[in-house]
Amino acid sequence: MRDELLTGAENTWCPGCGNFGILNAVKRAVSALEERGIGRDRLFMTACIGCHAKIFDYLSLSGVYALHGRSVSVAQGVKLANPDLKVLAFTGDGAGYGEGIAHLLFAAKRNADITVIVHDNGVYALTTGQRSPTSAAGFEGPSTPQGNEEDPFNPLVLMLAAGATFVAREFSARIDELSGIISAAVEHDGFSLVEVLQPSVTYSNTYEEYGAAVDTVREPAATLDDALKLARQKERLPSGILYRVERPSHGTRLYGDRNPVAGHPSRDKRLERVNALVSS
Amino acid sequence: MRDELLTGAENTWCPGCGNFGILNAVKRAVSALEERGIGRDRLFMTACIGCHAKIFDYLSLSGVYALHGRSVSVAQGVKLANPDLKVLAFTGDGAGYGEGIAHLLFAAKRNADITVIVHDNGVYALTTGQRSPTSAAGFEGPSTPQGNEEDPFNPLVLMLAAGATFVAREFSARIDELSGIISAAVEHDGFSLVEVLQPSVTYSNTYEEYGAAVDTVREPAATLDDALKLARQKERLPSGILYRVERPSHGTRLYGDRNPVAGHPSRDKRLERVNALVSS
Amino acid sequence: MKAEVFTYLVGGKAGEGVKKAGTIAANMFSSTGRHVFQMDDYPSLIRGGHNFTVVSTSTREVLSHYMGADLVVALDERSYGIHRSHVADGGVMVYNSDVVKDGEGVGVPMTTEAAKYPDAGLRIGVSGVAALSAAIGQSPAELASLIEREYKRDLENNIAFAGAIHEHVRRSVGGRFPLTPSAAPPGATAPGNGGRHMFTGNQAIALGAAAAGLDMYVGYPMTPASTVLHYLAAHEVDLGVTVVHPESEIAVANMAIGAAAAGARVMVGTSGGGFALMEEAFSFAGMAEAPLLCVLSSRPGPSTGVPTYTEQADLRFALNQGHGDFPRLVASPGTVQEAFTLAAEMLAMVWTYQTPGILLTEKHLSESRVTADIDVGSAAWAEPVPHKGEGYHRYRDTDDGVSPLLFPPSAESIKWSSYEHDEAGITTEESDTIVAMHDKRDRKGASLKQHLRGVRTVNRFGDDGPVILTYGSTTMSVMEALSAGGIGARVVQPVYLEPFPVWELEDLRDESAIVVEQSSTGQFATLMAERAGVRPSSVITRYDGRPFEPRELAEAIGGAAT
Amino acid sequence: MKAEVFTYLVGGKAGEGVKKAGTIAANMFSSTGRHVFQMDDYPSLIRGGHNFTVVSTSTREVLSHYMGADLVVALDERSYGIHRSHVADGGVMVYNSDVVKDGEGVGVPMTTEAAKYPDAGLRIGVSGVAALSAAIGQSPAELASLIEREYKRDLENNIAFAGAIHEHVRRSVGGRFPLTPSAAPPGATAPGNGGRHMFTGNQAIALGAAAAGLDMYVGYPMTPASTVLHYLAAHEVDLGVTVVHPESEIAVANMAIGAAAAGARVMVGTSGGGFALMEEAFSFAGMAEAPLLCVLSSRPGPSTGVPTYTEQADLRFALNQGHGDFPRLVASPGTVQEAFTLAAEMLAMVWTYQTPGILLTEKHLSESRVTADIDVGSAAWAEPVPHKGEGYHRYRDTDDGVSPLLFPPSAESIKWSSYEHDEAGITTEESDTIVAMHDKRDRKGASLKQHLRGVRTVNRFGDDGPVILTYGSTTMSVMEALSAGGIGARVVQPVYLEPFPVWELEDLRDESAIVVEQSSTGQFATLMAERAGVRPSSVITRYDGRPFEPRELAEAIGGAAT
Ligand SMILES: Cc1ncc(C[n+]2csc(CCOP(=O)(O)OP(=O)(O)O)c2C)c(N)n1
Ligand SMILES: Cc1ncc(C[n+]2csc(CCOP(=O)(O)OP(=O)(O)O)c2C)c(N)n1
Ligand code: SF4
Ligand code: SF4
Ligand SMILES: [Mg+2]
Ligand SMILES: [Mg+2]
Repeated sequence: MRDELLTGAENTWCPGCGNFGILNAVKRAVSALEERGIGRDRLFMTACIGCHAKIFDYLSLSGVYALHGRSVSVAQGVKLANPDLKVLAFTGDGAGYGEGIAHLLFAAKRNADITVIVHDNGVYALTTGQRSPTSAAGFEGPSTPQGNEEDPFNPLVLMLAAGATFVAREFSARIDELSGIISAAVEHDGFSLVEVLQPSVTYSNTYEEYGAAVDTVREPAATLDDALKLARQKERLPSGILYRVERPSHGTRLYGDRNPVAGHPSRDKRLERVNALVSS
Repeated sequence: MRDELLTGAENTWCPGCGNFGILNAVKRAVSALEERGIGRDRLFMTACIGCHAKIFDYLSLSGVYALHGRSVSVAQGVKLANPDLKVLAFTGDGAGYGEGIAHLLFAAKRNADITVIVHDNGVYALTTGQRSPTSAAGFEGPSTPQGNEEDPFNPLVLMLAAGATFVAREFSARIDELSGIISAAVEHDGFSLVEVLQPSVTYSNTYEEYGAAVDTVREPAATLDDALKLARQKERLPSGILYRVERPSHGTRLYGDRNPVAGHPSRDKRLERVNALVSS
Repeated sequence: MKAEVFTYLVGGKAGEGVKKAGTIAANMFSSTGRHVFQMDDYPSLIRGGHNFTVVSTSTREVLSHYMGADLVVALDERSYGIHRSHVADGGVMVYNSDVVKDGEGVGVPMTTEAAKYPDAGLRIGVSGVAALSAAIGQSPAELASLIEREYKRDLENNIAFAGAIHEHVRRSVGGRFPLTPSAAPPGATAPGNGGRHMFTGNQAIALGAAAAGLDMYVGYPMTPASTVLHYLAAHEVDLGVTVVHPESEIAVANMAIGAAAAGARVMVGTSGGGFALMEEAFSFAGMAEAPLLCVLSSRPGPSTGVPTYTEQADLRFALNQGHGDFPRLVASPGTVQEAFTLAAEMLAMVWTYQTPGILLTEKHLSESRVTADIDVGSAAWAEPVPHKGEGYHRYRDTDDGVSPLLFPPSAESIKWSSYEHDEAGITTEESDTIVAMHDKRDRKGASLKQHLRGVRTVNRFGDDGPVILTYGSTTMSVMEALSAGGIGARVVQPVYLEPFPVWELEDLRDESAIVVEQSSTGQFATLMAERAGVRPSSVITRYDGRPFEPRELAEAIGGAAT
Repeated sequence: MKAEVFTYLVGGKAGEGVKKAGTIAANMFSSTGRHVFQMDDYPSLIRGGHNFTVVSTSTREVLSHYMGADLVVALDERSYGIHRSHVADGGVMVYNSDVVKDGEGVGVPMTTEAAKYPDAGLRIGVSGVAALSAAIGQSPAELASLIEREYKRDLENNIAFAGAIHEHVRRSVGGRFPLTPSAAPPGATAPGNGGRHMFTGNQAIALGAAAAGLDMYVGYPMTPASTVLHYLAAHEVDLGVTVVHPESEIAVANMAIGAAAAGARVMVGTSGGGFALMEEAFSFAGMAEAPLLCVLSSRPGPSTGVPTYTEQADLRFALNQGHGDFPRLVASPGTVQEAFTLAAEMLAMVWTYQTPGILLTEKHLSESRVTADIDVGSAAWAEPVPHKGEGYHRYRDTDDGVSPLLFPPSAESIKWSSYEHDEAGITTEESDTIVAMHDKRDRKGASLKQHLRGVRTVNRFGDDGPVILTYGSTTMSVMEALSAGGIGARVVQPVYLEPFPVWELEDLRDESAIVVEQSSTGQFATLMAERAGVRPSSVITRYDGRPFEPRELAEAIGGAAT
């Protein structure tokens, strides 16, 4: 039976790649959202460039396959143009925390109502394994054969520092938990970040490590202080929704309940307004 | 008597601008550093574009007047090329925390041994007063005549989150304190950020506000947690060196004690090495 | 020739209200139905330095300011020194005698007068208006009512101060320059009583795009494009256009592509350095077939250059943005009216052909303020080819290369991509599909070119005399120079530059022509030689950041023509 | 003609060691002094899909792979299907009979044999080498010693597995393709016993820049430029070149400008999308007069395009980067040898003339691996004009436009700027200074052009027959096509493209010529028509991401020539 949520395009992820878990979790989240009244016609996805981004070709959702590091910007443009859509931006640790980190920080700052899913495998996988912003110090990739000379970012701390109103972490192998987080993130009214610990079997096979270190967090932290502490834990990896708070989202603050696309004026209407301004 | 540290170029800052305080503090810091054996011939400055950046034309130091948002990148290139130099990157809140924020975060992450001085006036001054990443919500500028719809960044928290090893804040009117901080920042072996609260008399005259809210911090916070707390205070503005910690700097981790420029090879020497590789 | 134009020049420090004085003067002239051209010259700083505004006005159309002014008002010493040489024959210099000793002209103790009231420094610009009022023969009462309209803050002191200056000037040159009102312009856009409206080029661009159905403007400040952002932000509510100012130009361009994919008519704007940052997204728009209209307003380059001045050295840059083969549209308006029409036309065209476009202009058009009759009803309307029926494929391979559009929410999946893709928008690396998609886009380019054949792509003025080639804002300078010098010439101004309208220029092949442009290397002359086969007999360039001065240019043209 | 070339093709899934097998084959050939050309065809994925490597070898110089292979080894079913048509007359297909039923050729149960050892999937590529070894008549012992050198990990199992495959193949086609060694090449760079060295284009570029004195390479990964970064990073210590991989291309370019200001010979590299992000810095380098050498290696565009394939559609992009008027250098090597020489020459030139340059190349040259005699001693050396004496001004206005350089630490202040500036590097908005500095930079451009007149800017091959114009890696395809087709022609290959060496091309004005390039719109043909006045009688393009195939190209050239 053809899977309606898949396009049928050949899947070229390495067998065992953590991206499969993410794909499955997203599919489940889409079904769950549909049950809760958010139809897939209103879902819109954007993706960067990288192994992670291939999810764009596989998932049968409308969207934009954007540039390396820019899915978060494209997603914000989509959302501002038509706030009726629910927008998911897929990105990688290289794309999202590297090339495009500014967009991520500002999306959090302005509480853009989009959901960002970061496939964090700690490596630039598609370009053959160079170190990424979340690679450990000492990581040996083709651009750092003598070992990564930088310490990794803690992306959760950065996102909290930037003002994110929904911050979660989950392991790609925990599909149930991950799909629950993704649907909650989509339903969150404002910016949501889902950091997914994603093993790259080829360049950074972290299944065991993550399996052993992940701790389920039942409730989001009550305060930002607590959230920062949770996020800064090093030995263990608290997973789940680490922080969630309500703040008016960007679109609402920018233009209230306007919908630029749905409210696109007739020509007459618009000319009337332009005329009024020109003749004033 | 001609001031040796000034070029003599006409100063076009508005009378009373906070940038004058920064200029004076830098001049004092340069003298102090000279007394401590760091001659001005080894100081190198880079600047972005903005009112703040005009300090480039006024200060008689070698340097690069770079692009809007890129002084921090240029500074890192200078430092990696010749680690004997002490590099100061001047930037604004628009340039540094906006257009170029990625470079700032990564410089902190990799502990690039440069000093970044941010003239934070909470506005894009030179381009006539648009809101900046540190403008308060509601700020009315020409791009947001109905009020800034975003909340401001807390740049200190962001920098701490990114891994900065030296984070300070000071008010441009407190020239003594500021010059002390700048010279300490230059002497710090690693990345240092000096956030300067700088009133723009034209667009955001905050002299009184800052004068009343600034609190001197005598000692840097003992832990990152404490530093984060200090930096997150809202009513008061703790000033001084808020956090300082030692970590090996980027250049050292990248190439030990190599100096690319000083170690520039003779042609013979280099051809020998290339030949060895070509014939291997 | 010259005599029919009256020119007013006011100079002082930034922050003293120089530009405001010029604007009020311009409004005064235009409200009587006169044609007006206002040019602001200012350095990149906020207070101090030296600013000046020149306003030229006539009962005929006037397409440039003149640097020979009938009335010069110098608010400070520097202005006196700089603008002494700008006093025309028979003209008058009114200067601040508190700071200039033994000046020539009419000395007025502006500082002393201003010091009688608080905030002396901010008030001094009012004297520019007061001096003008006296020189054109307005009564103190007329001046007072003008001040009432224009300087509302601290009104009484302003009226008193203005009155004092007026009295000083009136005594020596009162009524020296009486100005006749002009014929009333066509009704539609006329303000009040037979007056004319004034617009800057950037306002016209904003209005043109709005008239074509603009839903969203995304911009990051950069002179001289910033005022498109400011103008649309100021009129966000009354026009119903959403305005977004994000963190960088990269965010701008990528947000705009997202907005377009969601169905919003969108425009972005910046200057050279900012546009360079959008280049990756420009090529993305080429591949994704995103309708992305960019306003590129030039200032002297390279790099940060001279931010508040004018130049035309971004031509080859604009024509060749983005890696890879894809169709693109580049056009440059010659006047404020044309800026309006062209912005609308280009927005419509990028939506029909789903490809990126650049509206190339310069500080001189963007920021100059000119009387213009804007015919709102003539604007094009952006309306893409809609998808109908079943089985949607975003990149359907049609005969003309144009794939119908469908927008979310949608039951069918709509996939836009920066990768090479198949008709459904799924990534491909297959030889045949790559070729088919290249061919489709190239065919779309051919359709766009075909479409342009039905559009006015080249303006021609005059029917004999030497051929003069020019484009963009320099067109105004050339036209005014011809008036000023009484020179007959055939002016050819390509409005569209890519696709290059070679079909409109066949008659110029191997013809010799005078080229006038603002670039040190003669980029436009090279383009015309390479693409249209013209032989530039002489290339008149100016590249000091200042627009051409009509009489100087007339002389240069006269020299080149002989 | 063709018979003198032996071609080996091995295909399978990514991750199976296809490329490694091809590389080992190539090394085997080149070690006997034969000429070799190795082309890797792979999609943008890490495991699975379909990869293949073609290695053509001859006793004469060979400048392309051939798609008609004498020996094809298909490791999986897809490869069998795809490459059946690539078996040349008299050629042999060796396929994996475990996955292909009833195939034609020599079926070998590769999967079954591999399954006898752990990690079957990773080992299967070894059979490509084993099959070749048997087909060229190597003994099992020779194969074993080859495996020992090349597959060190899990050696014993590899030897056993390879031996089994060798035995299968030997039985039917053992020794079918004996290869004669070639004459020993000139001593200097010859490995071992009369062998030849192989380099990819990217290695040659890296080595050329290193030979010219490179101190620092700054890069962000992007196919097909990444291997410059990887190669220099791998040899950071032995070459003494610092390698930096920062957060983005914007950081790359701006760091590089900083490094140059501190005195480091620096180079950056990327592909189209990454280069677009450097464009603002490119113009900055133009204004600041920073020596910035950029390697731009093209893949099919626009935008993300087809990342691991080849195209030449970035030509107009490369020629016109950056807003404003400033001199720049653009050149494109035709062969691996030339890539070495040119990289050195360009690094030297950007340092002499203090302006940015682009070394334009394509995936086909960047990643193809070719036997090449690299004459290290012939490389240029980058040495700027040094400042001497007192009174340093960074932008001293000299006759040739070149200002002497001084580096920190320095008692004198050295100021580089992105703003328009005076000689000391201080920002200016003054009319005269703006003009003087424009003129200085333009004069420097003229000096650069004058310098190029003394450099070999255009290669010409052959002395009669039709004129063929080509450039970049397509030069190799054209030259090999002429060999393959036995066609006589006059090939003209501009190496330098900006400043455009029109002085070398005068004889082609109004001449008709066949143009061969890899762009759908014929960018190079347009350039040659516009700049050199050539009349392209026929433009042979290929734009499916694959390089030209020599025999197919020979046919197209033959067709065009008649
Ligand atoms: C501007 C630009 N620079 C570089 C690239 C090359 N590139 C493609 S994917 C990638 C890295 C992706 O890393 P990440 O986001 O972590 O994705 P992953 O492959 O690990 O899933 C890079 C550098 C590009 N496509 N565009
Ligand atoms: C790429 C680019 N975008 C925009 C600009 C225009 N610009 C010049 S200064 C500036 C804002 C500067 O703000 P900030 O850094 O806070 O400096 P300030 O003037 O407030 O000191 C902008 C947007 C530019 N020069 N380059
Ligand atoms: S390389 Fe890594 S991230 Fe990419 S598909 Fe393979 S396992 Fe997954
Ligand atoms: S505008 Fe503001 S920041 Fe700029 S010089 Fe004036 S007071 Fe200073
Ligand atoms: Mg990754
Ligand atoms: Mg600021």
